[in-house]
Amino acid sequence: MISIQHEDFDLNHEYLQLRDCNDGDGAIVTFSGLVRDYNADGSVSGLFLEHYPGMTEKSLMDICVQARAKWPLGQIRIIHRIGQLNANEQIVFVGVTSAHRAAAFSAAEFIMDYLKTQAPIWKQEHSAKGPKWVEAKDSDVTAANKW
Amino acid sequence: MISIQHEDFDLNHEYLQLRDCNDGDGAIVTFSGLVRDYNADGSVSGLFLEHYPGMTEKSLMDICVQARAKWPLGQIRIIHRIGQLNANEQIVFVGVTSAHRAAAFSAAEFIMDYLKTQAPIWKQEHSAKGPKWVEAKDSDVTAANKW
Amino acid sequence: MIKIQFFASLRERLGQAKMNVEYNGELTVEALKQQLLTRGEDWQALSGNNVLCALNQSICKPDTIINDGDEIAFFPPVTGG
Amino acid sequence: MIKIQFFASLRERLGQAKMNVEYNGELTVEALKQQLLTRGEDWQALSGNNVLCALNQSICKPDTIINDGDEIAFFPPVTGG
Repeated sequence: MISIQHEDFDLNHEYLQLRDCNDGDGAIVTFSGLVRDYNADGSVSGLFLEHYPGMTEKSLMDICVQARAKWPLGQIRIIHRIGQLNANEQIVFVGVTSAHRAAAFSAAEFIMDYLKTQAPIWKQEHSAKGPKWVEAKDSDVTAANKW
Repeated sequence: MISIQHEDFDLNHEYLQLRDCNDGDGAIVTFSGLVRDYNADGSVSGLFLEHYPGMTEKSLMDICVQARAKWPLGQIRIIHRIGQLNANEQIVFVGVTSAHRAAAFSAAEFIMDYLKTQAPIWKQEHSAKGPKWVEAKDSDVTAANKW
Repeated sequence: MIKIQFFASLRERLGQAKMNVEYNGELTVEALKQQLLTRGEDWQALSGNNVLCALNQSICKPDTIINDGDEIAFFPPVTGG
Repeated sequence: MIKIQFFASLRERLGQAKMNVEYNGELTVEALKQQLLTRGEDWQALSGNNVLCALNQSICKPDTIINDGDEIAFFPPVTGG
Protein backbone atom coordinates (compact mmCIF):
# COMPACT_ATOMS: atom_id res chain seq x y z
CA MET A 1 0.00 0.00 0.00
CA ILE A 2 1.21 3.48 -0.89
CA SER A 3 0.35 6.70 0.91
CA ILE A 4 1.35 10.25 0.05
CA GLN A 5 0.26 12.36 2.97
CA HIS A 6 0.78 15.52 4.98
CA GLU A 7 0.19 13.77 8.32
CA ASP A 8 2.94 12.10 10.30
CA PHE A 9 2.95 8.31 10.41
CA ASP A 10 3.17 5.88 13.31
CA LEU A 11 5.89 3.30 12.71
CA ASN A 12 4.38 0.99 15.32
CA HIS A 13 1.00 0.98 13.59
CA GLU A 14 2.67 0.19 10.26
CA TYR A 15 4.78 -2.56 11.82
CA LEU A 16 1.78 -4.20 13.46
CA GLN A 17 -0.08 -4.11 10.12
CA LEU A 18 2.89 -5.77 8.40
CA ARG A 19 3.02 -8.41 11.14
CA ASP A 20 -0.72 -9.10 11.04
CA CYS A 21 -1.02 -9.32 7.28
CA ASN A 22 2.01 -11.46 6.71
CA ASP A 23 1.40 -15.03 5.67
CA GLY A 24 4.15 -16.70 7.59
CA ASP A 25 6.84 -14.26 6.51
CA GLY A 26 9.54 -14.35 9.15
CA ALA A 27 11.47 -11.24 8.16
CA ILE A 28 10.30 -7.62 8.43
CA VAL A 29 12.60 -4.77 7.39
CA THR A 30 11.66 -1.13 7.91
CA PHE A 31 13.37 2.03 6.75
CA SER A 32 12.53 5.45 8.20
CA GLY A 33 13.96 8.69 6.89
CA LEU A 34 14.05 11.76 9.11
CA VAL A 35 14.50 15.44 8.27
CA ARG A 36 18.16 16.11 8.86
CA ASP A 37 20.53 18.94 8.22
CA TYR A 38 21.64 18.29 4.68
CA ASN A 39 24.17 21.09 4.95
CA ALA A 40 25.60 19.49 8.08
CA ASP A 41 26.02 22.94 9.63
CA GLY A 42 22.93 23.07 11.79
CA SER A 43 21.32 25.75 9.66
CA VAL A 44 18.35 23.83 8.28
CA SER A 45 15.21 24.37 10.35
CA GLY A 46 12.84 22.44 8.14
CA LEU A 47 11.75 21.31 4.72
CA PHE A 48 8.94 21.88 2.30
CA LEU A 49 8.15 18.84 0.14
CA GLU A 50 6.37 19.29 -3.16
CA HIS A 51 5.23 16.43 -5.37
CA TYR A 52 3.41 15.65 -8.61
CA PRO A 53 0.05 14.26 -7.50
CA GLY A 54 -0.85 11.15 -9.44
CA MET A 55 2.58 10.56 -10.90
CA THR A 56 4.11 10.05 -7.45
CA GLU A 57 1.67 7.26 -6.65
CA LYS A 58 2.12 5.78 -10.14
CA SER A 59 5.92 5.77 -9.91
CA LEU A 60 5.84 4.16 -6.44
CA MET A 61 3.41 1.48 -7.66
CA ASP A 62 5.81 0.80 -10.51
CA ILE A 63 8.73 0.50 -8.07
CA CYS A 64 6.74 -2.07 -6.05
CA VAL A 65 6.03 -4.08 -9.21
CA GLN A 66 9.76 -4.06 -10.03
CA ALA A 67 10.65 -5.14 -6.49
CA ARG A 68 8.15 -8.03 -6.59
CA ALA A 69 9.64 -9.17 -9.90
CA LYS A 70 13.08 -9.38 -8.27
CA TRP A 71 12.35 -10.92 -4.87
CA PRO A 72 9.69 -13.09 -3.19
CA LEU A 73 7.94 -10.51 -1.04
CA GLY A 74 4.89 -10.47 1.21
CA GLN A 75 3.73 -6.99 2.20
CA ILE A 76 5.14 -3.71 0.91
CA ARG A 77 4.21 -0.45 2.61
CA ILE A 78 5.41 2.97 1.44
CA ILE A 79 4.54 6.29 3.06
CA HIS A 80 5.96 9.59 1.86
CA ARG A 81 5.07 12.84 3.55
CA ILE A 82 4.66 16.11 1.70
CA GLY A 83 4.25 19.73 2.75
CA GLN A 84 5.99 21.51 5.60
CA LEU A 85 8.20 19.40 7.88
CA ASN A 86 10.39 20.41 10.80
CA ALA A 87 13.85 19.11 11.69
CA ASN A 88 13.80 15.52 13.03
CA GLU A 89 10.34 14.79 11.71
CA GLN A 90 9.73 11.58 9.79
CA ILE A 91 9.67 11.99 5.99
CA VAL A 92 9.47 8.52 4.54
CA PHE A 93 8.69 4.95 5.59
CA VAL A 94 9.29 1.73 3.70
CA GLY A 95 8.32 -1.61 5.22
CA VAL A 96 8.79 -4.98 3.55
CA THR A 97 8.07 -8.54 4.67
CA SER A 98 9.47 -11.73 3.21
CA ALA A 99 10.16 -15.32 4.12
CA HIS A 100 13.82 -14.53 3.47
CA ARG A 101 15.68 -11.79 5.28
CA ALA A 102 18.02 -11.09 2.32
CA ALA A 103 14.98 -10.44 0.09
CA ALA A 104 13.42 -8.12 2.67
CA PHE A 105 16.66 -6.13 3.09
CA SER A 106 17.34 -5.91 -0.65
CA ALA A 107 13.79 -4.94 -1.56
CA ALA A 108 13.58 -2.19 1.09
CA GLU A 109 16.91 -0.72 -0.06
CA PHE A 110 15.93 -1.05 -3.74
CA ILE A 111 12.65 0.75 -3.10
CA MET A 112 14.42 3.60 -1.31
CA ASP A 113 17.10 3.90 -4.02
CA TYR A 114 14.48 4.00 -6.77
CA LEU A 115 12.15 6.28 -4.84
CA LYS A 116 15.04 8.78 -4.49
CA THR A 117 15.61 8.92 -8.25
CA GLN A 118 12.17 8.13 -9.74
CA ALA A 119 9.44 9.54 -7.54
CA PRO A 120 8.55 13.13 -8.54
CA ILE A 121 9.10 14.69 -5.13
CA TRP A 122 11.21 17.77 -4.43
CA LYS A 123 12.67 19.10 -1.20
CA GLN A 124 13.11 22.75 -0.38
CA GLU A 125 15.30 23.50 2.64
CA HIS A 126 14.40 26.30 5.00
CA SER A 127 17.13 28.13 6.88
CA ALA A 128 17.94 31.65 8.07
CA LYS A 129 19.25 32.31 4.55
CA GLY A 130 15.78 31.64 3.13
CA PRO A 131 14.33 28.73 1.16
CA LYS A 132 16.54 26.74 -1.19
CA TRP A 133 15.65 23.80 -3.45
CA VAL A 134 17.81 20.76 -2.68
CA GLU A 135 20.10 19.70 -5.53
CA ALA A 136 19.85 16.10 -6.74
CA LYS A 137 22.81 13.98 -5.64
CA ASP A 138 24.93 11.91 -8.01
CA SER A 139 25.28 9.32 -5.23
CA ASP A 140 21.55 8.65 -5.41
CA VAL A 141 21.73 7.97 -9.13
CA THR A 142 24.71 5.67 -8.53
CA ALA A 143 22.77 3.85 -5.80
CA ALA A 144 19.77 3.28 -8.08
CA ASN A 145 21.96 2.11 -10.95
CA LYS A 146 23.44 -0.72 -8.90
CA TRP A 147 20.21 -2.76 -9.03
CA MET B 1 23.12 -1.89 23.25
CA ILE B 2 22.68 -5.65 23.36
CA SER B 3 19.97 -7.57 25.22
CA ILE B 4 19.49 -11.30 25.52
CA GLN B 5 16.14 -11.78 27.16
CA HIS B 6 13.15 -14.03 27.69
CA GLU B 7 10.66 -11.14 27.49
CA ASP B 8 9.14 -9.91 24.26
CA PHE B 9 10.31 -6.56 22.94
CA ASP B 10 8.38 -3.50 21.76
CA LEU B 11 9.60 -2.37 18.36
CA ASN B 12 8.05 1.06 18.86
CA HIS B 13 9.96 1.60 22.10
CA GLU B 14 13.20 0.60 20.39
CA TYR B 15 12.50 2.82 17.40
CA LEU B 16 11.75 5.84 19.60
CA GLN B 17 15.01 5.24 21.49
CA LEU B 18 16.94 5.09 18.21
CA ARG B 19 15.25 8.32 17.06
CA ASP B 20 15.89 10.14 20.33
CA CYS B 21 19.52 9.12 20.70
CA ASN B 22 20.52 9.76 17.14
CA ASP B 23 22.76 12.74 16.51
CA GLY B 24 21.29 13.96 13.28
CA ASP B 25 21.25 10.53 11.64
CA GLY B 26 18.56 10.64 9.00
CA ALA B 27 18.28 6.91 8.30
CA ILE B 28 16.91 4.23 10.61
CA VAL B 29 16.73 0.60 9.50
CA THR B 30 15.11 -2.10 11.60
CA PHE B 31 14.97 -5.84 11.15
CA SER B 32 12.54 -8.04 13.05
CA GLY B 33 12.55 -11.81 12.88
CA LEU B 34 9.43 -13.79 13.75
CA VAL B 35 8.92 -17.45 14.64
CA ARG B 36 7.85 -19.08 11.41
CA ASP B 37 7.27 -22.57 10.19
CA TYR B 38 10.71 -23.65 9.06
CA ASN B 39 9.27 -26.86 7.68
CA ALA B 40 6.77 -24.89 5.62
CA ASP B 41 4.12 -27.50 6.36
CA GLY B 42 2.31 -25.79 9.21
CA SER B 43 3.54 -28.29 11.75
CA VAL B 44 5.75 -26.09 13.93
CA SER B 45 3.89 -24.78 16.96
CA GLY B 46 6.81 -23.04 18.62
CA LEU B 47 10.50 -22.88 19.40
CA PHE B 48 12.83 -23.28 22.32
CA LEU B 49 15.93 -21.09 22.11
CA GLU B 50 19.02 -22.04 24.07
CA HIS B 51 22.16 -19.91 24.23
CA TYR B 52 25.62 -19.76 25.80
CA PRO B 53 25.33 -17.01 28.43
CA GLY B 54 28.28 -14.66 28.28
CA MET B 55 29.55 -15.79 24.92
CA THR B 56 26.37 -14.66 23.16
CA GLU B 57 26.77 -11.12 24.45
CA LYS B 58 30.50 -11.21 23.66
CA SER B 59 29.97 -12.38 20.09
CA LEU B 60 27.28 -9.75 19.46
CA MET B 61 29.53 -7.01 20.86
CA ASP B 62 32.23 -8.21 18.50
CA ILE B 63 29.78 -8.09 15.55
CA CYS B 64 28.93 -4.47 16.46
CA VAL B 65 32.63 -3.55 16.55
CA GLN B 66 33.08 -5.11 13.10
CA ALA B 67 30.04 -3.24 11.75
CA ARG B 68 31.32 0.10 13.09
CA ALA B 69 34.68 -0.55 11.43
CA LYS B 70 32.93 -0.96 8.08
CA TRP B 71 30.32 1.81 8.10
CA PRO B 72 29.70 5.19 9.75
CA LEU B 73 26.97 4.27 12.22
CA GLY B 74 25.12 6.04 14.99
CA GLN B 75 23.13 3.72 17.25
CA ILE B 76 23.10 -0.07 17.12
CA ARG B 77 20.47 -2.01 19.05
CA ILE B 78 20.32 -5.81 19.15
CA ILE B 79 17.73 -7.86 21.03
CA HIS B 80 17.63 -11.66 20.90
CA ARG B 81 15.04 -13.60 22.79
CA ILE B 82 15.67 -16.99 24.38
CA GLY B 83 13.50 -19.66 25.98
CA GLN B 84 10.09 -20.80 24.85
CA LEU B 85 8.47 -18.92 21.94
CA ASN B 86 5.21 -19.53 20.12
CA ALA B 87 4.52 -19.26 16.39
CA ASN B 88 4.50 -15.64 15.13
CA GLU B 89 6.29 -14.28 18.19
CA GLN B 90 9.21 -11.92 17.72
CA ILE B 91 12.65 -13.57 18.08
CA VAL B 92 15.20 -10.97 17.13
CA PHE B 93 15.49 -7.22 16.59
CA VAL B 94 18.29 -5.26 14.98
CA GLY B 95 18.07 -1.47 14.69
CA VAL B 96 20.74 0.73 13.15
CA THR B 97 20.95 4.48 12.54
CA SER B 98 23.27 6.29 10.18
CA ALA B 99 23.56 9.54 8.26
CA HIS B 100 23.60 7.36 5.13
CA ARG B 101 20.82 4.96 4.25
CA ALA B 102 23.14 2.54 2.43
CA ALA B 103 25.28 2.23 5.58
CA ALA B 104 22.22 1.61 7.76
CA PHE B 105 20.88 -1.07 5.39
CA SER B 106 24.25 -2.79 4.98
CA ALA B 107 25.08 -2.76 8.67
CA ALA B 108 21.70 -4.18 9.72
CA GLU B 109 21.99 -6.99 7.17
CA PHE B 110 25.63 -7.65 8.10
CA ILE B 111 24.71 -7.89 11.78
CA MET B 112 21.90 -10.37 11.02
CA ASP B 113 24.12 -12.47 8.74
CA TYR B 114 26.89 -12.63 11.34
CA LEU B 115 24.51 -13.17 14.21
CA LYS B 116 23.09 -16.20 12.37
CA THR B 117 26.52 -17.84 12.03
CA GLN B 118 28.49 -16.49 15.03
CA ALA B 119 26.19 -16.05 18.00
CA PRO B 120 25.96 -19.24 20.12
CA ILE B 121 22.19 -19.61 20.00
CA TRP B 122 20.33 -22.77 19.05
CA LYS B 123 16.71 -23.32 18.00
CA GLN B 124 14.66 -26.38 18.82
CA GLU B 125 11.41 -26.72 16.92
CA HIS B 126 8.33 -28.07 18.63
CA SER B 127 5.72 -29.94 16.62
CA ALA B 128 3.34 -32.85 17.02
CA LYS B 129 6.31 -35.11 16.17
CA GLY B 130 8.16 -33.85 19.23
CA PRO B 131 11.11 -31.51 19.70
CA LYS B 132 13.80 -31.31 17.02
CA TRP B 133 16.98 -29.24 16.94
CA VAL B 134 17.12 -27.04 13.84
CA GLU B 135 19.97 -27.84 11.44
CA ALA B 136 22.34 -25.03 10.48
CA LYS B 137 21.77 -23.79 6.92
CA ASP B 138 24.52 -23.51 4.32
CA SER B 139 22.75 -20.41 2.96
CA ASP B 140 23.45 -18.62 6.25
CA VAL B 141 27.16 -19.39 6.00
CA THR B 142 27.12 -18.16 2.39
CA ALA B 143 25.33 -14.96 3.47
CA ALA B 144 27.91 -14.24 6.16
CA ASN B 145 30.82 -14.96 3.82
CA LYS B 146 29.71 -12.28 1.38
CA TRP B 147 30.80 -9.44 3.69
CA MET C 1 -5.86 20.71 -25.85
CA ILE C 2 -2.93 19.53 -23.79
CA LYS C 3 -2.20 20.25 -20.14
CA ILE C 4 1.34 21.30 -19.20
CA GLN C 5 2.56 21.31 -15.59
CA PHE C 6 5.71 22.63 -13.92
CA PHE C 7 7.10 21.67 -10.54
CA ALA C 8 9.46 22.86 -7.82
CA SER C 9 12.20 25.31 -8.86
CA LEU C 10 10.91 25.27 -12.45
CA ARG C 11 7.41 26.20 -11.30
CA GLU C 12 8.86 29.09 -9.29
CA ARG C 13 11.06 30.38 -12.10
CA LEU C 14 8.19 30.24 -14.58
CA GLY C 15 5.78 31.77 -12.10
CA GLN C 16 3.08 29.23 -12.94
CA ALA C 17 2.19 25.65 -12.04
CA LYS C 18 0.11 24.68 -15.05
CA MET C 19 -1.23 25.87 -18.38
CA ASN C 20 -3.55 24.51 -21.04
CA VAL C 21 -2.48 24.78 -24.66
CA GLU C 22 -4.61 24.26 -27.78
CA TYR C 23 -3.17 21.32 -29.68
CA ASN C 24 -3.90 19.52 -32.89
CA GLY C 25 -0.45 18.70 -34.21
CA GLU C 26 2.02 15.90 -33.88
CA LEU C 27 4.75 17.52 -31.84
CA THR C 28 7.45 15.68 -29.95
CA VAL C 29 8.07 16.67 -26.35
CA GLU C 30 11.33 18.32 -27.48
CA ALA C 31 9.51 20.37 -30.13
CA LEU C 32 6.96 21.50 -27.55
CA LYS C 33 9.80 22.60 -25.31
CA GLN C 34 11.37 24.57 -28.18
CA GLN C 35 8.02 26.32 -28.75
CA LEU C 36 7.81 27.23 -25.08
CA LEU C 37 11.37 28.61 -25.15
CA THR C 38 10.25 31.20 -27.73
CA ARG C 39 7.78 32.67 -25.22
CA GLY C 40 10.38 34.86 -23.54
CA GLU C 41 13.32 35.09 -21.20
CA ASP C 42 11.69 33.42 -18.17
CA TRP C 43 11.10 30.35 -20.27
CA GLN C 44 14.84 29.74 -20.70
CA ALA C 45 14.50 27.92 -17.34
CA LEU C 46 13.23 25.00 -19.46
CA SER C 47 16.44 24.81 -21.48
CA GLY C 48 18.65 23.27 -18.80
CA ASN C 49 19.78 19.81 -19.85
CA ASN C 50 18.77 18.39 -16.48
CA VAL C 51 15.10 19.32 -17.00
CA LEU C 52 13.02 16.12 -16.99
CA CYS C 53 9.78 15.57 -18.83
CA ALA C 54 6.85 13.27 -18.10
CA LEU C 55 4.07 12.37 -20.50
CA ASN C 56 0.88 11.21 -18.84
CA GLN C 57 2.72 10.79 -15.55
CA SER C 58 5.58 8.64 -16.86
CA ILE C 59 9.10 9.94 -17.53
CA CYS C 60 9.51 10.22 -21.31
CA LYS C 61 12.22 10.79 -23.90
CA PRO C 62 12.56 14.02 -25.98
CA ASP C 63 11.36 12.28 -29.15
CA THR C 64 8.08 11.06 -27.61
CA ILE C 65 5.05 12.19 -29.67
CA ILE C 66 2.35 14.17 -27.85
CA ASN C 67 -1.30 13.38 -28.55
CA ASP C 68 -4.28 15.65 -27.98
CA GLY C 69 -5.50 15.36 -24.39
CA ASP C 70 -2.10 14.39 -23.04
CA GLU C 71 -0.68 15.69 -19.77
CA ILE C 72 2.91 16.90 -20.02
CA ALA C 73 5.08 17.91 -17.08
CA PHE C 74 8.51 19.52 -16.87
CA PHE C 75 10.52 19.39 -13.65
CA PRO C 76 14.02 19.37 -12.18
CA PRO C 77 15.74 16.17 -10.97
CA VAL C 78 13.80 14.68 -8.06
CA THR C 79 15.03 14.94 -4.46
CA GLY C 80 12.50 13.06 -2.34
CA GLY C 81 13.07 10.29 0.16
CA MET D 1 40.76 -27.12 37.01
CA ILE D 2 39.00 -26.35 33.76
CA LYS D 3 35.28 -25.95 33.14
CA ILE D 4 33.74 -27.73 30.16
CA GLN D 5 30.27 -26.87 28.85
CA PHE D 6 28.01 -28.51 26.29
CA PHE D 7 25.05 -26.94 24.50
CA ALA D 8 21.90 -27.81 22.57
CA SER D 9 21.81 -31.25 20.90
CA LEU D 10 25.30 -32.04 22.25
CA ARG D 11 24.19 -31.28 25.80
CA GLU D 12 21.21 -33.58 25.36
CA ARG D 13 23.21 -36.44 23.86
CA LEU D 14 25.85 -36.23 26.61
CA GLY D 15 23.19 -35.88 29.29
CA GLN D 16 25.05 -33.04 30.96
CA ALA D 17 25.50 -29.30 30.54
CA LYS D 18 28.81 -28.82 32.30
CA MET D 19 31.64 -30.56 34.10
CA ASN D 20 34.77 -29.52 35.92
CA VAL D 21 37.98 -31.41 35.17
CA GLU D 22 41.25 -31.35 37.11
CA TYR D 23 43.89 -29.92 34.85
CA ASN D 24 47.61 -29.27 35.05
CA GLY D 25 48.81 -30.16 31.58
CA GLU D 26 49.28 -28.40 28.29
CA LEU D 27 46.58 -30.02 26.20
CA THR D 28 45.23 -28.65 22.96
CA VAL D 29 41.49 -28.44 22.56
CA GLU D 30 41.70 -31.38 20.13
CA ALA D 31 43.63 -33.46 22.65
CA LEU D 32 41.03 -32.70 25.32
CA LYS D 33 38.32 -33.84 22.93
CA GLN D 34 40.21 -37.10 22.27
CA GLN D 35 40.44 -37.72 26.05
CA LEU D 36 36.69 -37.14 26.39
CA LEU D 37 35.99 -39.58 23.53
CA THR D 38 37.62 -42.38 25.59
CA ARG D 39 34.97 -41.94 28.29
CA GLY D 40 32.45 -44.15 26.51
CA GLU D 41 29.94 -44.52 23.75
CA ASP D 42 27.80 -41.45 24.57
CA TRP D 43 30.85 -39.29 24.16
CA GLN D 44 31.16 -40.15 20.46
CA ALA D 45 28.67 -37.30 20.03
CA LEU D 46 31.74 -35.06 20.29
CA SER D 47 33.44 -36.66 17.31
CA GLY D 48 31.28 -35.11 14.59
CA ASN D 49 33.35 -32.83 12.38
CA ASN D 50 30.78 -30.06 12.70
CA VAL D 51 31.24 -29.82 16.48
CA LEU D 52 32.51 -26.34 17.33
CA CYS D 53 34.69 -25.41 20.27
CA ALA D 54 35.03 -22.15 22.17
CA LEU D 55 37.82 -21.27 24.58
CA ASN D 56 36.92 -18.58 27.10
CA GLN D 57 33.84 -17.69 25.06
CA SER D 58 35.56 -17.24 21.71
CA ILE D 59 35.47 -19.79 18.88
CA CYS D 60 38.87 -21.52 18.77
CA LYS D 61 40.85 -23.84 16.54
CA PRO D 62 41.65 -27.49 17.43
CA ASP D 63 45.32 -26.69 18.09
CA THR D 64 44.57 -23.99 20.68
CA ILE D 65 46.37 -24.68 24.00
CA ILE D 66 44.20 -24.87 27.13
CA ASN D 67 45.44 -23.20 30.30
CA ASP D 68 44.37 -23.99 33.85
CA GLY D 69 41.22 -22.07 34.75
CA ASP D 70 40.01 -21.87 31.15
CA GLU D 71 36.38 -22.33 30.13
CA ILE D 72 35.91 -24.68 27.19
CA ALA D 73 32.63 -25.26 25.38
CA PHE D 74 31.59 -27.75 22.71
CA PHE D 75 28.48 -27.18 20.63
CA PRO D 76 26.79 -27.82 17.27
CA PRO D 77 26.61 -25.18 14.52
CA VAL D 78 24.56 -22.20 15.71
CA THR D 79 20.98 -21.60 14.51
CA GLY D 80 19.86 -18.35 16.14
CA GLY D 81 18.37 -15.25 14.54
